[in-house]
Amino acid sequence: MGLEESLPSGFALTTVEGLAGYMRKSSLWPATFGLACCAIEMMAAGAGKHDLARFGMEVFRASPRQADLMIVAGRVSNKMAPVLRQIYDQMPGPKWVLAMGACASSGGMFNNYAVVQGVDHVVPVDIYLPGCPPRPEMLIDAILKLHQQISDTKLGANREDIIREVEAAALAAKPTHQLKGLLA
Amino acid sequence: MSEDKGAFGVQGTGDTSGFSGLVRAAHSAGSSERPYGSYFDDLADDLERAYPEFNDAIEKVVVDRGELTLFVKAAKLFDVATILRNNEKLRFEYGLGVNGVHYPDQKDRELHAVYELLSLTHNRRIRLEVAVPESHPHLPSLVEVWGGMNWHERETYDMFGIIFDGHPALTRILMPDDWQGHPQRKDYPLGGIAVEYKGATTPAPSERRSYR
Amino acid sequence: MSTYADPYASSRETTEGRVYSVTGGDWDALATEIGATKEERVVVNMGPQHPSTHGVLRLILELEGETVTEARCGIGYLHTGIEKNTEYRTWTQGVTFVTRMDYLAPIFNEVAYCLGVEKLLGITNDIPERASVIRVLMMELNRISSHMVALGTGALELGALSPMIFAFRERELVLDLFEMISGLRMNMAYVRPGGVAQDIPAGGVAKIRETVAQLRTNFKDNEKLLIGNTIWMKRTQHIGYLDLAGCTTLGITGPVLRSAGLAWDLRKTQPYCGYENYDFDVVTANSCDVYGRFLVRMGELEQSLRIIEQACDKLDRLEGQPVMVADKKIAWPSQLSVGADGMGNSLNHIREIMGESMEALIHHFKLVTEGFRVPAGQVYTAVESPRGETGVHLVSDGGTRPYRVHFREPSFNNLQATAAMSEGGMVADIIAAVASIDPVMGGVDR
Amino acid sequence: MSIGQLIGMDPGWISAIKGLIAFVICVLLTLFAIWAERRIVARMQMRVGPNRVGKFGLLQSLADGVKLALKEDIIPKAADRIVFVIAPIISATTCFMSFAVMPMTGKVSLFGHTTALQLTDLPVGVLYVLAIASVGVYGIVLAGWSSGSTYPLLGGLRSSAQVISYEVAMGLSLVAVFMYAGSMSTADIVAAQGHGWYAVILFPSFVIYMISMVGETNRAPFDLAEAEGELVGGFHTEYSSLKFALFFLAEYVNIMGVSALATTLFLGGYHAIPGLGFTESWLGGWFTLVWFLGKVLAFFFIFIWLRGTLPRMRYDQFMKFGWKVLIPTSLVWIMVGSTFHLLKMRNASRITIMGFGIGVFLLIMAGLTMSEWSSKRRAENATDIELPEPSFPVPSITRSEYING
Amino acid sequence: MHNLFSAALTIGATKTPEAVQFWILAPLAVLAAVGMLLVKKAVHSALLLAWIMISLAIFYIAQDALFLGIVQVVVYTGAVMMLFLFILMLVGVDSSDSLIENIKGQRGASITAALGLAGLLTSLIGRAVVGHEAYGLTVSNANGNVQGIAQELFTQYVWAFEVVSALLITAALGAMVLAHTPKSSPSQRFLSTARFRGDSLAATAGLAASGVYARHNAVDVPALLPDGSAAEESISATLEARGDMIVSTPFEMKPAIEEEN
Repeated sequence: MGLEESLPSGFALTTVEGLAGYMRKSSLWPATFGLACCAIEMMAAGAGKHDLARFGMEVFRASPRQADLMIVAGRVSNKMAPVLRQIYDQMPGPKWVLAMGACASSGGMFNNYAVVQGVDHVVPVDIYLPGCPPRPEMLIDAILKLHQQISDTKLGANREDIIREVEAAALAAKPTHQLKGLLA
Repeated sequence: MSEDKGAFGVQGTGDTSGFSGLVRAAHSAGSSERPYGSYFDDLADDLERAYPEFNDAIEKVVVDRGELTLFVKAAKLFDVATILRNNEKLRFEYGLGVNGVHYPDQKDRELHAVYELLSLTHNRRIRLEVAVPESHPHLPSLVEVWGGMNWHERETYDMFGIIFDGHPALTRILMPDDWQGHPQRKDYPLGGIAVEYKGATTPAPSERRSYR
Repeated sequence: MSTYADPYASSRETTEGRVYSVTGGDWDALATEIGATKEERVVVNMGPQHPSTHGVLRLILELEGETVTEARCGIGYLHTGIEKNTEYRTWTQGVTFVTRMDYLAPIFNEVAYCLGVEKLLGITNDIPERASVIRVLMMELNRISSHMVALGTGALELGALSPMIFAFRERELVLDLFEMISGLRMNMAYVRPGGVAQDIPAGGVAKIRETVAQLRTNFKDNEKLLIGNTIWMKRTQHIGYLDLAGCTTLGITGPVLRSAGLAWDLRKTQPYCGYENYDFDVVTANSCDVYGRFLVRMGELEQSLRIIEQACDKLDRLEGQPVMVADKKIAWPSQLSVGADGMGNSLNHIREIMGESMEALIHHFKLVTEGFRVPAGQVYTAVESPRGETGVHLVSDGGTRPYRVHFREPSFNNLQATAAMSEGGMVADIIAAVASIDPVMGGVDR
Repeated sequence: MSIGQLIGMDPGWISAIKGLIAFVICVLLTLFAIWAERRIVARMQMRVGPNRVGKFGLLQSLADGVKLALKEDIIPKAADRIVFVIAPIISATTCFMSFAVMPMTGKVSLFGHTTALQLTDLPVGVLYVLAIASVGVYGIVLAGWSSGSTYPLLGGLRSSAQVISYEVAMGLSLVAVFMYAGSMSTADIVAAQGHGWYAVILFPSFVIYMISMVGETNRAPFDLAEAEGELVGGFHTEYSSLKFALFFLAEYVNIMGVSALATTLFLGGYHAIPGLGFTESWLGGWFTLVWFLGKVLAFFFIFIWLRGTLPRMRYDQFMKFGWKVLIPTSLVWIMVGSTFHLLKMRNASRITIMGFGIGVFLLIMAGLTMSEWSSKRRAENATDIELPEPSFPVPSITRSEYING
Repeated sequence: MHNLFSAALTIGATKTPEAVQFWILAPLAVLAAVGMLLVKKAVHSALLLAWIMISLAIFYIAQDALFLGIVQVVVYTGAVMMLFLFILMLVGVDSSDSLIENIKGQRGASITAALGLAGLLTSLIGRAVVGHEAYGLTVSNANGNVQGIAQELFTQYVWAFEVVSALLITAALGAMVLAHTPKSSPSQRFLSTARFRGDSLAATAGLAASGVYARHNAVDVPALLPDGSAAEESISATLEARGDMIVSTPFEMKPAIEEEN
């Protein structure tokens, strides 16, 4: 990652965090990763009526090397999964993944041999967007929520602290199979 | 045949969600008798005239719901197709594609290949159906008759495992090359496939979740 | 190849501080290739993730300089297994699956499928006229929205940014109508076996007329941007040549076939849904090239508007007539247009279904969960979709679910022309040629 | 005292400050230009465009730059490491260098020192700009080569061929300017346009320059090197982070550079447009900077306009256009233009000049007619390809009305 | 030799900034020149050559020969650019220099040429320095550098200038004639028409794409035929001819399903 990782914690880091977060969310370039129906709605979101450009996001980059956000728009087949992963790997960090639509989030209605049951099997997903396909407004909503997430991201030492905290909390939590309640 | 399983391995329940066993008897239509009606009589006559071995090659003629289906013997398929295309009276210039249907309970006729043909000159349609045993699923390729059959045959091979002899490169078209089995056969489960990428695998839902 | 190494094995080796090394693809192969003196040819892989491949088409090109000597298509990256999925659902639910095949032309998939089911059921002649008219109306609206995407993305791939945005403006207008009529912008599952899901809302026809008038003026913008533009003409004329003989043996239908001069349109030659009652022309070109296909599509937009206007007139005449087949064994008992929400879910309506009789309740339950039975047999029905003949081969075993559903997708078939249209041309011509085929990978791979 | 001499007398520190000013103007102009392009293209497409970062989204390009700088820097394994790093640096440094000879203002007072906002005035200033441009291509070619990947290589080859060919056309279009101005120094050329802009006097040169400047900067409709539809990103496909930002910067500074050169050579440089000359005397020398920037941005608007309107040309058509249309045209124009100039210098009578002009016009018309004839004849003679009938039946065409053909 | 050196010193009285520049650039240029001979990759070599050219240009400019310096950049960097293209297109992207000499008598010829060049340079410099009184650039730049060069070129040396330009044009034309092979590559229209007029329709739909596997999907792996063997057709003939294929044995199918039933 960039320079900010080498900064010590404290006031300087918090300032950098705020600034870097703001810049990153303000210039979130999506990769052109259209797969199926959702890709059309993604294009519609970039077109006149909805205009993703307002958020500085009309710069759909064809090369993953220059993209920040992978919008997985559509069903991911088993044949596509390795390609998807390769493109994700080609993106430079920090990078985000938006699973657009039911198919990318969970396989959707296609619970069959061909479709990966949720793109989170292949790449880590930052935000899930339901819908089949989600309307452009929903996509913009998801992107704005992701913007919030990005601008709140901690860096360097602060980030490590958070990771540590989350891990500790996860270790302390009761495992699912021990949970008792209505479902059990 | 093995019992069909749903995506999450549900077995033996009265589940109507679609995931349970789908052991069903398929119908087989009886042969139709003349007159077939519509343009079908003319067409059959023309074919008989153009193709002396008609009775030998055609197993049965079915006219159902206003559509004509010729059940052709696998060995004669190529000849019938060529005649259908070339004959002045028939002129089926368009081979619209081939499609497989799997009937697991028809002994030695498990795999059917269904060809839809279209004549632009006479504005007619016809369907050819060929049955092959699952143990020896070989059919002559029709790419030399209709070039556009190429991908359709590859798809049918991919999905049903019917092998079209004479096809220039009968490789999988929709599934990856290292895929096991032919997914649209009736004995192939609907889901439950692990994802593999870069050598890493994610187990299928049926193996990960406690649905069993 | 001797220098081959697993492209993934060492993909993230850290070397100097924050610099990472990631392999760049087929470079090894390319380097040795250019090095070889035998032929100066390069094999280039385009896709499946590439801006001009209409989603996830993969093209493997062999280039000599900028000339394409060999083009291969790799498909299947969007294979969804829809045909298999439908075997596990009722006949009615099948509509929701098939609508997602060719996602730019969902109504055509639905109509083709429903016509097939109706043929199997033997109720083709029982479909109310109003339902047929609405189907025609929706199909033609859909043809406009689909052609708009074809023209827009085609222009974008040739480097023109604005026509795409203009095309999407028009498409949005049509999608607004879809939303008004069916509640959804895409993948509507609006056409059902026996009719359509619900009637056009009050005031809908007037809104459609309004939109048609607006579309008619808007189309001129696109024409002005492209027709007569020297660069556009040079990029499309005499490019991607495919004559009638090629179309015939490859089984190519739709605008590509019509660009070769043959006026074959199922709406005219084998009418369905009452197309014989509409007055429209089949648009053809004889240049067999990308430009011809572009003009055919532009012409079809105009014809679609004509059909829509006639359909609107018919709808006015058929006001208040049913939109679903009368047979209660097929039509759902809930009248979807009833109730405050317009979806038939009002309390009174449910009380009526529930309270009338146990029989009615059981019937409703059976019909919705298990579905209706369809007599055994097989049919093939075809409609003229924006890309050509969308055919459905349906096999029923007499049960409540399809035994086999197969779509003869025009995109799947037409894409076979890629090699013929591009070999001998330049790299940039491939883009134009593929765009003129207008493949939708959802339809190709299903 | 001429501007050139005035600049020659600058002490070192003034030069340093002027260099800094020029650099800052370039960078700010670029940030503004990227924003302006996105907003204007959006406007042409009935959209809004970036409006979230800063007032009217003015800081959008700054956000892009900072974000890119904060990104992970990837060097592909197959890349040639050193060259891969050098390439964007070459691109980003050379693009600024051409601004050294651009006269941006008339006489101004800078810290009590009377000078002009032009870093230096070379007697071969315009040649210097061409030389810098030819070094600048190295950035693109090396980037394409060193990435170790197919698309960048093709993009790099395309763009080098393109820039080399279009530089020839560009250089030829400038010859007439040199002849009329009698100098290759930018300051002198601006001064020589006191009587009339060369855009009017040397209209053919102006047109040729305008076309070749779009080709030279790899911009739509000539953006073949980074043809997104074909080559993904062209030469910068494998670049990420700050290195990509450098290419991005270089592209826009280059556009500004060729626009500034066009302003200097054809639009009278920093001088006010005819009829508004009083602004210079009333508002002082610094106001001429406004005229200069205004003209540069007008050119930039043309770039945006082209991008918003036109499809991309094909590589071979583009090269053909450069070699078979632009270069011969400029050669002919040089001959015609120089003859005019000579006639004028020799004080030839008006009738002689008119006669010559009409003669040339007739010759050109005759040539064009001939070529049209021959191409028509060729088209008529071109018989259809003679091949056997296909071995399969083909449905016959019954209809004969077509919408084209 | 000493005489020559001192003469050079007296001609251009080296001022301090120029000296600093010289002592920075000159060693770099020499290093680059040496490196040019030693580096393995042809592109690196060309790159170093370009650097030398630019250094020389800077020297010229520092010596008040502004026009010469700029032209040096325009002409030579442009030429080196062409060299680049030739290297990329002909030699190959990644190939290193072969150390085997395959032109007979190459060494002898090159030594002779080098000696000849050295002799030429010595005589030229000697003629310029020894016999004549050098008057420096200040004098010749009196009417301006560009004007001075133009004066010389188009008056005194006009004959030589024209001869050289004629020679260069002839050489360029000759090279074009020699290199130009009238390629009769058929048009797309012809190919597309001919495609459907052949005897076989089997390949009219294009050839099959290469294999796609979970771990490898590059263009160099063949797809598999029903019997599990590699489909040779699915790989570009170019790759195949060079043996650039990956054998697909690791991807062989397990016994097909039909045998289970």
